[in-house]
Amino acid sequence: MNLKNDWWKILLGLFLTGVIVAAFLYAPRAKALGETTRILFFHVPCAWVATLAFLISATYSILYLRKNEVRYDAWAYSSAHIGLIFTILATVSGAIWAKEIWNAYWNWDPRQTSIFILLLIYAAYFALRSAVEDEQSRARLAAVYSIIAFVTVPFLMFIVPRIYESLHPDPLINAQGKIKMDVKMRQVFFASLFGFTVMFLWMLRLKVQILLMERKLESQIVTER
Amino acid sequence: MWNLVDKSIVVFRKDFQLEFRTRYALNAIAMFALTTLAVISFSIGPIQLDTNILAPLLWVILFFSAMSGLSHIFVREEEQQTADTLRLVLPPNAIWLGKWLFNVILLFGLEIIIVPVYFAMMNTQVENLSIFFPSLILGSLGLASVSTIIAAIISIASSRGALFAVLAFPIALPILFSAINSTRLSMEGAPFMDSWSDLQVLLSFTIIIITTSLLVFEFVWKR
Amino acid sequence: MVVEAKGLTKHFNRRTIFSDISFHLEDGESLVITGPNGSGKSTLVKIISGLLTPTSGTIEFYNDGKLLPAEVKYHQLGLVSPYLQLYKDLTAWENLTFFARTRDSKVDESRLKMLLKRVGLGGREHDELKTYSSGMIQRIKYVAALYHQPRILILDEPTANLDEKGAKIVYEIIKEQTSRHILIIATNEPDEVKFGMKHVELG
Amino acid sequence: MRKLMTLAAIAADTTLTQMSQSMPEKKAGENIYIVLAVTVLIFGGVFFYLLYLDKKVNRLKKKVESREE
Repeated sequence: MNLKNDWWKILLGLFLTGVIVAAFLYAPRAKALGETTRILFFHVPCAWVATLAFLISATYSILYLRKNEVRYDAWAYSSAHIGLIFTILATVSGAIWAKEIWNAYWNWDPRQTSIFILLLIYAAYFALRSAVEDEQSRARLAAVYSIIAFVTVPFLMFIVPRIYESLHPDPLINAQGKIKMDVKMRQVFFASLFGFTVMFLWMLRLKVQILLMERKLESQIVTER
Repeated sequence: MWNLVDKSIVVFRKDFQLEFRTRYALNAIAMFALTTLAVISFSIGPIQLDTNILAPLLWVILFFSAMSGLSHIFVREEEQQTADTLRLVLPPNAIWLGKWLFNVILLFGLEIIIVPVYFAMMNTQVENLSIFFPSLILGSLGLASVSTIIAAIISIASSRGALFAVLAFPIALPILFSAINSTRLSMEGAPFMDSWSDLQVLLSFTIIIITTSLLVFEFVWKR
Repeated sequence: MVVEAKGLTKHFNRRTIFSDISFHLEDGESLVITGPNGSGKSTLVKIISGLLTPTSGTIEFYNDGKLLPAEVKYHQLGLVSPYLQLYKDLTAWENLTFFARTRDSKVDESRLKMLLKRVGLGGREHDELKTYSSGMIQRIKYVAALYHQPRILILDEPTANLDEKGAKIVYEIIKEQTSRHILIIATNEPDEVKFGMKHVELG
Repeated sequence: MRKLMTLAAIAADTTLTQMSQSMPEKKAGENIYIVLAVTVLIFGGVFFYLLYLDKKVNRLKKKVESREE
């Protein structure tokens, strides 16, 4: 580690440690929910990052189609890759929490359904990439798929909650009334959201660097032959 | 614009001639649909199913039948190495539109056979036809649109068969959700307005998929 | 009509097929592309005819000094090549009318019949292509490529699968094309190389 | 950025609402170990992925340098 360049990594580490501590000690528990509220501080940012990654991937896909430059594909691919990891983390952590509170790991709650669809889309994206041999075609087709999926998602956001309410009239989800977040909870929540976003951007940069370096190395090897 | 429609009809006509001669796609999807239907009907026996199950079942059959045959339209060009020929003589959007039209007709053709058989075998009937027909037509249009663009994407990939369903499923979900819901309403005899929002979703989603496809198809088709 | 290629380069994954190919052709000129197998002759032909996009570089067609937009490029282009397949389940006539319709909704049947006779295939046009020999299919490809009187004719291995008689017909077509318009041939046959006024050597 | 913030707030709000509404009569959600497990899972996942990326970058950097020499 080089202190001159890496100071912000250390800062980020300290910041996130602070968030964890605050989540357990500083933030109050929501009345009805007990200790498990604290999952919110980590689970929601994961889902947020997964969505953000998906957005970034689609944006770079459009850029790739317009500019036809390899680095845009590297960004789109990396973002989807990290997005998939966060989607899995959000799904698993959500399921554990659901087991605790609903007594079932999975029950097609609208939010679970949404993240499951996101998971499906990511999985399809990588399945497509691995099935196309030529690099340019691969990048192009993946970009197109990403854009089509991106167009679909808003529809799902609109339909899923409606359909699942009407198909499964579940009083647990349907009841009216809202809880406003406590000020302290809000502070910790947004701090965590910020920390996760920075961490995501850092990972994204690393991943892109790796991809581009690998490319460069491979083309060096090919030309030497 | 007119030129585009003319040319897409040229593509459609050629594909129709080809299909008429080989009957590959029609055979594949009709046999698939009938087999599935027979299996389902056989396994439930005399039990009368609830509309909550009947509606999804119909769309599951239609979806997987579409998955078994609608990719053929692009895969055939790739397999017989005629894709380059097509690429040389026609603009991409005319090709997409022509193939889309073919898939729409193919799916409608399948439904004319399969839907009456379905209702006969399941011993049930539609209470409100003014919901049923719009949902069936709009749902098929949507399904054909999604299938056509995804078929174009997978036509140069390896392991196409499995990939087609994997890629199409998340994209087709809004269609399935809405079409299943409105079909269920039509079976329960609900008033037309109840299905209004579902039909709206089906229509707008189909339009958006067609528009997006026309915007991006050029990149799929390019080598 | 002018064909202008500048710095054409093609990579497949990291492999370079060829790089920095430029040429300039005007009406009445011909270009021959030679090179050993695998040197990218077909790839270059595909790029010229717009079937493949180059990794870098441009290929542009000008008509009376004006750039032809991509949508109408193929109106001026005729291509005969081994990888340009026809629809085997359709008859020769159905294939040819399909290609004719892609250009204009009206099919000039008398021209099609004249061309069929010219390549020596009159009378068999209503048989399905799968009953044809490869030499006969090659002749049908010439009919399809010449139907709209292309100002740029591109031939990849022009006499592949053809007997002596067929080759003679092709040479006549070549001579006719070079007398007025642009011709591009990709070949290694010494007999055909001599048709080229300009020369691109690959590999 | 403001938009994003409100968006996130809405997301959090709805999740909270759901959490509270989904409360059954019985006393659930008091298990601190579940919370700990989830925290460890998330941070563990992220941390190991970062470590993996970092290692890969360093390895590649060395490779590139050795090639250039």
